[in-house]
Amino acid sequence: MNLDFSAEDLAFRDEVRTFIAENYPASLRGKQDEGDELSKEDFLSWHKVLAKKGWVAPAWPVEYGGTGWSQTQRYIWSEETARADCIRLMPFGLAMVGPVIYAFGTPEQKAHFLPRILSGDDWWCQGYSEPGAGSDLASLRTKAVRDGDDYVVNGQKTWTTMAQHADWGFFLVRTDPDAKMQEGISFLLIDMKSPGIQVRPIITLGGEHEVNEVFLDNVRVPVSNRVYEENKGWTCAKFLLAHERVGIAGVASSKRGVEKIKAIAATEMDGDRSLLANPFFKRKVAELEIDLAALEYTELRTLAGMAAGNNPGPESSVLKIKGSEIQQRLTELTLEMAGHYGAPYFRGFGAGDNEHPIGQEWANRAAPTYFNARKTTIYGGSNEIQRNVIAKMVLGL
Amino acid sequence: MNLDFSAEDLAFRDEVRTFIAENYPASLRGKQDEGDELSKEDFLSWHKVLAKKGWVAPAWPVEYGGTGWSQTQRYIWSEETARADCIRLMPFGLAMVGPVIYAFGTPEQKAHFLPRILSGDDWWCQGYSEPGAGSDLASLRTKAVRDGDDYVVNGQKTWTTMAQHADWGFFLVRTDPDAKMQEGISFLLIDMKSPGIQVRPIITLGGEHEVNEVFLDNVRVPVSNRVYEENKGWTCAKFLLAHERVGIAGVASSKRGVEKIKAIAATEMDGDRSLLANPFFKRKVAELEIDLAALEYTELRTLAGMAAGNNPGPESSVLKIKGSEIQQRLTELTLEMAGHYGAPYFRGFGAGDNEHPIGQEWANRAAPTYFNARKTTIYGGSNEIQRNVIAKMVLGL
Amino acid sequence: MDLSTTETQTMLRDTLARFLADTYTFDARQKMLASPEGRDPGIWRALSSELGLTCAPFAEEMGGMGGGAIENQIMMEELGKVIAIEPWVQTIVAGGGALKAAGGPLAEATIPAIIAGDCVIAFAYAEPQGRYNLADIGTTAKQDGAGYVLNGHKGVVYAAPWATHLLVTARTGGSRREREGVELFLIDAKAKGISRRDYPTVDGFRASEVYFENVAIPGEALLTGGIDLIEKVVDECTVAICAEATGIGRAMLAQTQDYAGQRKQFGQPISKFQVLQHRMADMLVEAEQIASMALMGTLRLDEPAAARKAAVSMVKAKVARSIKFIGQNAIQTHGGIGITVELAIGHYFKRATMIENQFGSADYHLERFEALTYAA
Amino acid sequence: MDLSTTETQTMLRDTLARFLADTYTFDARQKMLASPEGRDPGIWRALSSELGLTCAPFAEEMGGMGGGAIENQIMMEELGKVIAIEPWVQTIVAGGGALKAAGGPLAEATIPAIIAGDCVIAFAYAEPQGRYNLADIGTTAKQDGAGYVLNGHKGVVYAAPWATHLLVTARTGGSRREREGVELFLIDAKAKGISRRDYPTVDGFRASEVYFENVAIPGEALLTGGIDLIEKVVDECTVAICAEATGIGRAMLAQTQDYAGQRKQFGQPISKFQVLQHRMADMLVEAEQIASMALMGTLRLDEPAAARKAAVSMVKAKVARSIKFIGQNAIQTHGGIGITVELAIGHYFKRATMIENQFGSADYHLERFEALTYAA
Repeated sequence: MNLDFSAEDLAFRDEVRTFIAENYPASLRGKQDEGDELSKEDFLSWHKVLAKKGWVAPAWPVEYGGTGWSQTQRYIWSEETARADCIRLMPFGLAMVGPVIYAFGTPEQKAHFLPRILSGDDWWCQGYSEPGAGSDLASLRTKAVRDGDDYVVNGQKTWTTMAQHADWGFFLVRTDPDAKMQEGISFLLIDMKSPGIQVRPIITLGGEHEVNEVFLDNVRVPVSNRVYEENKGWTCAKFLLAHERVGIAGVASSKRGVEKIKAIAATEMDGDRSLLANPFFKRKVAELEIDLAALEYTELRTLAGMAAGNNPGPESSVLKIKGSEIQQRLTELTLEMAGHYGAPYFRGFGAGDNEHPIGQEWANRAAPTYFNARKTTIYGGSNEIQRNVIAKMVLGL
Repeated sequence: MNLDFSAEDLAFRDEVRTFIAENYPASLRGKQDEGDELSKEDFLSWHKVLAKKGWVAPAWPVEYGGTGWSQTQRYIWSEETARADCIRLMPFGLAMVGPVIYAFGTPEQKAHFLPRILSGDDWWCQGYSEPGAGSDLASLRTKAVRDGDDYVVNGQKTWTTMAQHADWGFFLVRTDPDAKMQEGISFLLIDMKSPGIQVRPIITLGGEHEVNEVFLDNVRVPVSNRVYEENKGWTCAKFLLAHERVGIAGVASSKRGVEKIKAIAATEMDGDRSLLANPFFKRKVAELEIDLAALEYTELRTLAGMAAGNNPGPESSVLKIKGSEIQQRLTELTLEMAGHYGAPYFRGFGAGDNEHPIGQEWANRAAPTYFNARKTTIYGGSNEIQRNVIAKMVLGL
Repeated sequence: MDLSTTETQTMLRDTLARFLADTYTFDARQKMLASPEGRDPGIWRALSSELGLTCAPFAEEMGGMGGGAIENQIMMEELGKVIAIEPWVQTIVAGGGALKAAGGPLAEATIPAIIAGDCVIAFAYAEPQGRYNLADIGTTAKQDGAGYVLNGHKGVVYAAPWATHLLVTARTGGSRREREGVELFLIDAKAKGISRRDYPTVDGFRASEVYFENVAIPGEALLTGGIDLIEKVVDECTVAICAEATGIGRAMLAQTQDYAGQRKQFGQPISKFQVLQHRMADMLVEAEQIASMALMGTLRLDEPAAARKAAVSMVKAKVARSIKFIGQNAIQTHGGIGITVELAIGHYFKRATMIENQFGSADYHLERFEALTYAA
Repeated sequence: MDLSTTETQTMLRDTLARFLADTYTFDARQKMLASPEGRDPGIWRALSSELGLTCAPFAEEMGGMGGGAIENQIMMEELGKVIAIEPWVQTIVAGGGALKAAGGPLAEATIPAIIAGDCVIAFAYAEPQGRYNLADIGTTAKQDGAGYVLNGHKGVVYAAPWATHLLVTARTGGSRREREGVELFLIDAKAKGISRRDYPTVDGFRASEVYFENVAIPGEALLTGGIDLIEKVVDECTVAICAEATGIGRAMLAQTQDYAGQRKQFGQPISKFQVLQHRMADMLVEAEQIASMALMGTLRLDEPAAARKAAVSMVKAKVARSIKFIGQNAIQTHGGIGITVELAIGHYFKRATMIENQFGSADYHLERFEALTYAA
């Protein structure tokens, strides 16, 4: 047992560092530094650089466009991208529907969709949650009725992240109304430009437009766009949920978050000392850093188990719970640092107001980010659901 | 609204202070200072002083021997006794069965038992819990079968505090085996010297013998020793539970506990500073003191409501929850102060070993007291039960 | 010891509660926030000249009802229940409180105008570099003949865009963070040399950065009392927002109970899940403790400075943590809908979050409490 | 990066686990504790000469298996599962570790005796005034010809009543709390001038106050390395008890699961109550994090001193809090029976509680971590 990188790993790390330094889009870096909101094009700019290099989907099997990296290399990759403060790529295609398609899709589906996910030609969204069924996915009511070679889909989805940009969506729909709970659900790929689809924004507490309601009114979906068997969509959903929870720990990105807080707190003054010299603020940062180390080693142990051939099982719920709590604490500390300057609200300021010299740059979005981060313990299976999973699947209670 | 004491109240406070200073038993004070265990006689020594003065049962109605004090005077009394570090009187007679008897008892029961509770002639214990029914009092199985003018009682009670000293016990027994839940239970007063009663000690983690199992094997109890109607004992039990929760906040005693910790931490060294000058230890004491202030004002608000004619209702669960948590935190801080000297275990040391110069006196029982205090969130209706009560009775969930 | 309220106090509460129930619906509030001014000035007019509530905490000889901290507590609790964005803290508690304490001709002239609703005050006490230290003041008030000349920058001045007057802390002498030399002034908000940068705040108020450039003010603008007076005024404001938190906390709990009773998952209302029941029970415990601490703060405001400051810091430290607990758990129990602008709960959460740090964070107050209570 | 274990390591774990399952039942352990010596010396004999486990972490040229920290981690985890009171930390980790690091004739002579089970060591590093500061040492070792003369008092020396040797920290120069001048000695526990006051500890061990009065020791007793060596040895001990906590935490969770499945209230097993299910889920989360931190500590023991110390302090700070969480909630879930001596859970809780502060409390380690990591 040891944590040392081999010489090959170290060389790989250098290669990654150099690549990022030379290829990360300058305009994207600029907007991040300013704290500006990112557009679809911003997200795609980095995606396309990686696609060109062949590094956009490290976790995929090589045959579908993956990198063939070892677990250690993938660990290095996520460490380095977080260290360089690269944006996170949108997960809906790369991390979610992509794996479902290569694991369960038809040859035609693989041939058509996977390359377009890799290239960034298709922007994906996820149609899971419904009003009245948040964490309780199995009770969904959106219906798909077979009509010739099509399904006719009616219903409503909600919390659909970035649906306003999406070309395609993957949806869970009920194909057997008489089956109970998880039975009778199918997994459909739906063209978001289909007639009958309407996307309505949901504005969240910080003023962000990230999520949407999606209304489906007699939307026709070719049967060839169903993944896996009819009424067996839950198999795809479960597969995806377990995979989602591993990534959701967000260790590398939270590490970067801790570094940012330390850097700010070291210069931000609290009377005649820096905020980081305030013993109680320092203690909170230290505790966070320690909890993050515990999470990191828990993830390493999970990854080691996966490398040894185990699937990421219900244990990944531990990663989701602690990972999301840590992400929230990061935003709490940033808001605490902002002091009085947590209160000014900047969204909607005129375009001529870009300099906004009100308080420190980093403080400008502290409160909205804190509000927004409350979602991390709610989405991806709420932390209550994760505890149910641990109680039932791990502890057998 | 104001918190000031009137001139009469201040005069009363002075009277109380003088009385305690002049009458608190010196031998008892000595044993408390040494941290020795207290015997039955020790407990009774202070009880008898108060009985003689007529101050042993401030909460009782005057006609039965109460003091007739106002809420403010009772508040002053509990503040002053805690301030002077007086021991707490055993509650089983004075605070528990006494009120039940004067509220529900027959004239004969009142005439016989109440004076003996006040005088301390009878030591009482409480026969409620049974193996397999801790916080779930209603599921009890000890049976009382009518036989002429007696009940014949069979069963087993547990967690019976101080039963080893008791002359009498008040027991919940099932008199109707077919009734469900709280129905069919009766409230019996049982002479602990009755044939068929056996008391077996339960030793707790710190080595203490405080609680016992009580076995009842064909114990004959005169029907005249039943309080209130047959099968209606739950009425007495509920009455008692709500009253128990108010006292259980233990504000005055916890205040004294905070003062003790502050006094020790101010002299105990942590390197070249006192432990109280260690910012993190100081912070924990400060947080405890603040939580205690919040509890105190919550209790004042509850008492003000009672003075305005409201019964102590389910809100008293708030007092139980926070009061017990604070009591536990006091023992945690004491153990933390003890450092390495939390480990030595003193119980059972020879009698010649009274000086035990191992570590500081106050540290000697830090760990056993910490272990023992875990009971505070378990007994008197566990804190889980209290939360159920709040959810159902206050919030109506 | 007497914790009962008078009939007049009960009447005040009922009057305000009834008025707010009619005027401060969720939709009405959202409309106010979205309006150019960011509020409905008619509400303040109604609170003052129509309902006569603004007179409650002032002495009878000033046209008031002879009340004080208890009346402010009652009003703030009710304003909290509807997350009102009225400048009660700034105008009545800070401005009115400072004038009451300082007395003199300025008080006699201004208090009736406050009561009448003609004078709205913003409290410009914070500076960008100062965090919560009330003596960390760079704004200067240089004596100039009988008057003073103000220069400096005050940060995040709540209600400044609405104010007729500014209550400003400035330094007549001494160096940064020195207690000596910090003074309090009440000045015309339109005085020459004052400029503002206005913005909304995350909790629905409007606020400003306020810049003073050679602002000439008369000598009578000085409210004698220095840093001691400023601390007293800020303590009164602190207790007032803790009373506001009482209302907010209880409202968040009630909304959460209500939502949990309606929202179904896995075939039953989520209020039937024991984990959520216990969570709401814990929210109630915290809400009760906020009420208790707001009461303690109110009753101890008249104590000598050191005792008052220690008490107020205990109150704020506890309230900051309890309101955070209630807010975070209210949102978590609501799930996704809780973090949208569509339900009221999210807006309560935003105000609750700002209360945590307003007039000093939990850490600031813990440190102040410790410094006053635990001699080194 | 490689987190897999070798076959030998797996075999070691299995051998020890099987042996302990047979010998360390709850009743057997209770009998050991109640015996005059407070332990069964046959167990140590079996671990060493019979099963050959004590040789695991020693170099092959000393008669060992060439292992190290990982082997200690494995052993401690298993010992934790049965709350064994064997002196592994003191003899193997502290004594053995110090000798391995210092090397020389004393190491060559003593390590084979440790492996054989003939040498049992107690680690006398703490003093009554010093809390967790390893340099706060009043015990003196005055040079006297080729040897030293020891004077002083060591507190709460675990396993001292059983020890053939004492590993003692003492001051050859410098003043109290100065790092310079603190040295480590391995001496005969029966040397003239040593007196002990023995007592049981709350977690079932035996320990002593150890007094040195003009104890003459040879020059070879000095293990060169000073405070740096002492810190290294204590860090190794710290990680070892964190591995022990891994075993204890998992055992407490398993016992709690088991009890909750059997214990009925309100007509169903209490394991069906969602609040208890989530509590046990949280206990699992903490137990996993203890395991992760023990792993991190083990893997980072070989780093340069500053990095090692920072890592070990992270580990201990986290483990102290997690094991407290598990212990307190295990007891709470058991209810009354949990605080009696009748079930095993209470005894696990007692050891878990002592682990919290042993080799430094959470606060001590947080402060050390901060001092090393956050330059002022």
